[in-house]
Amino acid sequence: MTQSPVLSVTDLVVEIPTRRGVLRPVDSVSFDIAAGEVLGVVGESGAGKSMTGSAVIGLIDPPGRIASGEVRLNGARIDNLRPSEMRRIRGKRIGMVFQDPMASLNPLLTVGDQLEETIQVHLGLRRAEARKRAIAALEEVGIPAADRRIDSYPHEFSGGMRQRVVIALALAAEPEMVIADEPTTALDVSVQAQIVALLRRLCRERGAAVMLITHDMGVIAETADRVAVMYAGRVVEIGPVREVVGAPSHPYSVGLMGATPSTSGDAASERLKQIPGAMPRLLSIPSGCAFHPRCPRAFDTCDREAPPLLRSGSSLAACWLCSPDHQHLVQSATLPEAIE
Amino acid sequence: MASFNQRLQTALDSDLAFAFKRSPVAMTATTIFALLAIAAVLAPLIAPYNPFDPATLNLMNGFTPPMEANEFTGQTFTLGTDDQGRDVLSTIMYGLRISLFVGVAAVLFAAVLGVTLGLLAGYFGGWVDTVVMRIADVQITFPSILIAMLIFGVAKGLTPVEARDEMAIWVLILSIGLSEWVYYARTVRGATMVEKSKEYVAAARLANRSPLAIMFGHVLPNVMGPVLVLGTIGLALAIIAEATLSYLGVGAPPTQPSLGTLIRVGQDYLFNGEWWILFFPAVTLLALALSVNLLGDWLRDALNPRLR
Amino acid sequence: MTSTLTSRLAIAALTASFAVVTTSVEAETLRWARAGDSLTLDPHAQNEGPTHTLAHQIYEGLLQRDMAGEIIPALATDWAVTDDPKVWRFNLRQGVKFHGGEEFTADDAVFSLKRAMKPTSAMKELLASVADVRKVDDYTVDIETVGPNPLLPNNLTNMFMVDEGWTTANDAVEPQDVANGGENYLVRNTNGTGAFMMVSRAPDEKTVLKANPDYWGKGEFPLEVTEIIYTPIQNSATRVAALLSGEVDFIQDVPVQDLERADAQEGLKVVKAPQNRTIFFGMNMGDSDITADNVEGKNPLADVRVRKAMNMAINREAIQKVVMRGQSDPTGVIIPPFVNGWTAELAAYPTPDIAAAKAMMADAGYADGFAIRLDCPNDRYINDEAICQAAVGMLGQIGVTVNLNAQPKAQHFPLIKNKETDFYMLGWGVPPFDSEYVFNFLVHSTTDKYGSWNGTRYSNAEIDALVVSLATETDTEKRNLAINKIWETVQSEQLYLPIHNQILNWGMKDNINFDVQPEDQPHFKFMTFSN
Amino acid sequence: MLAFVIRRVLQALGVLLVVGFISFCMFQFMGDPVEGLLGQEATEEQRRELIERLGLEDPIPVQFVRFVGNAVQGDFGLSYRLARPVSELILERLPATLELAFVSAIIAMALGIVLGVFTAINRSGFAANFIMTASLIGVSLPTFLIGILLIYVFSVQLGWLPSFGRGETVEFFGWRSNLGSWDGLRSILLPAITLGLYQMTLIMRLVRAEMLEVLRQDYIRFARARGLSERAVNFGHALKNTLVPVVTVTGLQLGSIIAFAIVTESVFQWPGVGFLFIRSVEFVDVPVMAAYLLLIGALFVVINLIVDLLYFVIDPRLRSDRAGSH
Repeated sequence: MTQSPVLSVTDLVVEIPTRRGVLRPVDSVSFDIAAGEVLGVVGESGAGKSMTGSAVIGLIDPPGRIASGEVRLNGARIDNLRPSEMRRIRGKRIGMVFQDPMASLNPLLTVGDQLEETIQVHLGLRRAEARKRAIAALEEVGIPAADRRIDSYPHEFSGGMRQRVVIALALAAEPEMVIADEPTTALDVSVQAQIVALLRRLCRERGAAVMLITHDMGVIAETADRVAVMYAGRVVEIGPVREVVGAPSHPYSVGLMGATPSTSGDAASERLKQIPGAMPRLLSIPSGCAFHPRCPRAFDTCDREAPPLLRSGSSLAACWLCSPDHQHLVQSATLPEAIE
Repeated sequence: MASFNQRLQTALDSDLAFAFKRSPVAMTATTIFALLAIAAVLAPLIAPYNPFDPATLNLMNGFTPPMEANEFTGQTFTLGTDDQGRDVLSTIMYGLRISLFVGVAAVLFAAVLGVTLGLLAGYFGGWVDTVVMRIADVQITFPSILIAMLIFGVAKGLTPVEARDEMAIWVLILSIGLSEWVYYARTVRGATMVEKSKEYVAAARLANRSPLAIMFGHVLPNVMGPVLVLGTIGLALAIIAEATLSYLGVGAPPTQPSLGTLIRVGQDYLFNGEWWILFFPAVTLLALALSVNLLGDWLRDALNPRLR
Repeated sequence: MTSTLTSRLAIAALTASFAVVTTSVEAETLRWARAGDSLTLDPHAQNEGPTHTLAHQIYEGLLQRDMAGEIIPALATDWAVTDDPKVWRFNLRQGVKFHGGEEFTADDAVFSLKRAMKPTSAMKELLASVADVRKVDDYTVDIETVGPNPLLPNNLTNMFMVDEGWTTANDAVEPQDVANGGENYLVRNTNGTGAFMMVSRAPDEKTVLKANPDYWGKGEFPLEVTEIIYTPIQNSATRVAALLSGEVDFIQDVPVQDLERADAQEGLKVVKAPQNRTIFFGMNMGDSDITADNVEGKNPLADVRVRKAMNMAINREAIQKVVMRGQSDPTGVIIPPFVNGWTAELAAYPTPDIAAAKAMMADAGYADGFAIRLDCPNDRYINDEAICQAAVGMLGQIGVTVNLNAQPKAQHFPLIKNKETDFYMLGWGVPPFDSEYVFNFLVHSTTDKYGSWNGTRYSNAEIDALVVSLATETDTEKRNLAINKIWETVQSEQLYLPIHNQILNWGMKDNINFDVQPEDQPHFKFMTFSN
Repeated sequence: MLAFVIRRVLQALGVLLVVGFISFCMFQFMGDPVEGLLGQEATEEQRRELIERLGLEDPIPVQFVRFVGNAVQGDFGLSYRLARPVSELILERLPATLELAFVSAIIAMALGIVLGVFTAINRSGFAANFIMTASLIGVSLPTFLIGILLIYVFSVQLGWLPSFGRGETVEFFGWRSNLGSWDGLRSILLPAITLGLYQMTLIMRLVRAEMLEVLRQDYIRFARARGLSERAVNFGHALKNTLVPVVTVTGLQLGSIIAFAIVTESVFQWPGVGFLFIRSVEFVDVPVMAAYLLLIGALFVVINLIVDLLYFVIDPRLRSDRAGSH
């Protein structure tokens, strides 16, 4: 990829100070997303996917904060902007779609109110024009009779329709970048595919970069161009979708993919059955590679030193197994034990 | 859902105790409340005088300012004396006793009545629920002060004059308690209806446990958290209600004054410079109600998992 | 803190006195407050102090009491008993006009007196001795009584004159039927001959009066007040606050504890005078057993030694000093000094002597004392409840454990009238200034006509006969001897435990010259201002 | 919706009947109106006559049926004390109480909502914590004490505001109002603050709690994610969603504002119905007391009804749900 990325995240660290110590839900995360590209971010709950998304759009709830690293939007840093500047970016240059369409819409305001308000804020249009624009936005996301439905309240829409409204809202100001945080999880299986397709189509058409956060490998397989796998706040593997899904390098990715039927996401409960144990709590992240207590192929180095992202085919994986000299590592690591 | 005991245990182990140690407000409030409670409970032992024994009073000591010698008798009182020559400090301690006793007893009465009715209404539903909740609706139509005045009036009409002084305290408890039970009943009823549909209740029912055993053994522990918070805040409300009723002259008798009675008396002397008769009881009442309110407030936040 | 407070006070006082200076230049508006409001404007419908106070500003009687309590002419210029000792003749003032312009004549006087004698009138008891009222000519009226009644004028001071034509035209010949919730035109409309006329009135809230430009008494009375704004303020703390903050100019009942403050405040003063009212305790000494005590089968109060011991235990001076702040006149008899029959001897009271009192108790067989309930009003007399509380402590010292039952007057008084209390507080005023009035109500045994307020159950046929004889005894000396004899019995039997005579106080702006009227009846036409 | 309203009205009538019976019964036990009416010097005969005329010797059920029958026609009889129709007395004084309640409700709501939103938004700030703690003082101080202290400071010491009464009133279409003159406005200030303080702290705490709850909602995050300004988020979105429970509680509190006016009105000598009630209790003026309790009951029922209807206005979900299910 030669063109400069729309979004570039480098060594991002998010910290939450609590009375029992500082938590790091996001730890040294780096990735790029190019225009028109869809990056899927996968992982179990609590892996730091959503927090990464929140960090990008600058919506981390206090006392959480970005401790270090950079977030660049088309080359310009946005992680250190003042709140008012950041607000002008949100919605205008970065749109966001949340998991639950019912909870994402204010139940007391009509769909039109919420659309018009967003359009007016970002595009500085007068009310009448904003309304036209809002109707157009609704039509674009496939709401029938949009000119009538615009005055309806959220509860008068079905779940899928609501999520279309949410997408219309996120895209209303034609952002360069869209973060979709589990956009299909709360929906019926029957409409999940439609929504994902809609999102992908609209972003393609506008050339927007998409960060698609999900734990549904089926959605990733169908939609994403590249995939980042997160575990305990870190990116453990990132690469083209075919490679990460088809031939994962990191043992965690292997387990994640193996647990997921390739086409549908309705077996979420089954996932990771192959990997014993659960994700560590943020307070007690194991030393070295955070995955090593669960890793079937862990060896001594793993609990001492955290692996950097290492090349593995066209992907990068944070696993000592990908180190060209991992055989050597295994041996040298066992040596001291032997001496003892 | 974990049972209340477990939850309380966990809470005491970690969050509640931790939050308590970390909250200067909660610590201060508890300290103040404890001091006032001790002063009240031990009043007969530690109070300098017994203000409830009229024969020991010397009227000539009346209106002695704090820490000043009385012009007729030469006696000195830490917080001065009231219009009858009663030592204000002792009177406050004894008054505190009445205020606290009425408050705690009224809360207990309201809680027991409200929890029982709420459990019954929530568990059995149907006409029991309808009757209890309609009574609650009518009851809540009247602000507690009016209900209390109403009960007081009726009780006053029904009891012989001789028994009124002894009755007054119980009537206060009854009237304040009766005006507050609705809140417990509504909370418990709602929680009970939720609990009732859970598996463990169904299991207990299948095991042929009696409804009473199920209600008190299984459902009750799970609704104790909100009841505890209601009770604490209710205690402050009851103390203020008692003071207001006594202030309006339908509460504790003047020969056995509660804090509200003392303030009613003291108000008459506010403009002429005899401030201590109003000031000390008012500050004590404020400290008592405030410390209980602060505790209740803190407890509500601490027991609310979402705010943790 | 203190200094700023003082300076603020000084500023407040300055502005207050400044306000006085500016207002007293021409129109004198008097802002007047007291605890209660007038109950009705119908001048014959209520026999009650505050009602009469307002009525006195608007209406007048044939005669009136001045600010010193002396009877002076009003709508009658002079009066005397005629040759027939049962007939009093009143010569009426000529050229007097009602506020509506009607002239006051003998017809109005006859009509008014007859109206005051109608069944719905509250004033009819005062005219019970009247057999007939006759017009002699346009300005002369005769009143004939059943027997000779030397005290008739005393009963006419609150007997107001209304215009016959106006009253009849407005269909209000019968006074307002208060008991039956009646209503008539006079309840909210006035048409008197008095120095002030009604401008507006909201009961319990505010009443505005203005000077009557055609008042007959110009030149006879100062008439400096041109407008009266009357606001009842029941809460005593609020009432004092209103005076202290300069929102009112004159209040009728300053709580005793605030007298000093009000008096000391720049621009304010308090004037005092003994009131025609005595406060005392009554005891059921007539019944053989009583319910309010803890003694079975006996009535401790029936023993005169117990009553004397209780009398001796009461420290009247302590009550005066502490409870009343000096604003009372301790006494040993239940009438104030201006009442005919009072003597210094009667009014003497024992010095408290706990040891002697205890000895008398032991003598009577109550060495260990007894318990009894004391019924007490809490909204009627000055510091009534505090006096009762003080008595509880004092009686406690001789072993009498007193259970205090203080309640509003509406609940307290029926206990006395229904003979449901054995130990109670009562205050008694004597509007006719004669002991007979007291005996009729408080000493004579309870019968249909007499003793309705005698809660002692005392019954002595000899005394009863003496009391009855007073009404028709025209020989003053013989009458006074009888009065004296009755008092001697009352005192030796210790029928009552007298405490004190109340002292009235009025708080007002410094520049007001106004004496306290012994019946607590301010007549504002007498008020003057100095600058 | 019509069925809903009818059901509520029927319920309300039931409540009122019960309330009427209670208020009527209660005063059967209190005091003796005869003494208050006749005064100390009345004769036995007068007393007997009066008892008969007032119907005080009839059995209680008979008296009650008579009472209800008259009440339905708006006739609560005549006040024993003032000898005037009770309905007239109440109508005369109701504006003063309603106006006081209205002004204190406005003060309580305006300050309560502003402070509630402030403390919710600046949840951990020093000022917010201070206000929260101070608000507890407001809840812990009895109303009568607040009134006395306000009079002491602002009337007696500073001399800024009147300590009693309504001051100058202006009449608008037969409604005597304090809001038409400077003097009237000054007069209503202290009593309204006294009466409103407790409600203000309640509303403030409620708004804060609800607001914190709402601010956790996804649609607030989404509104932020759409780049709306903090003001638009806090007031346009969060506050509106906070209002539903606030309206309920405020509505219900209005009833208790009017009831607590008894204490405030007697401290400030405010000539309203509460003051009338207290004076009536002293004189055992049964018709006025009974009518007053019924009035409070009726007011509460009406307020409840209005609150229910307000729900429909505020919350669109209810509108369609109700329309659908009834």
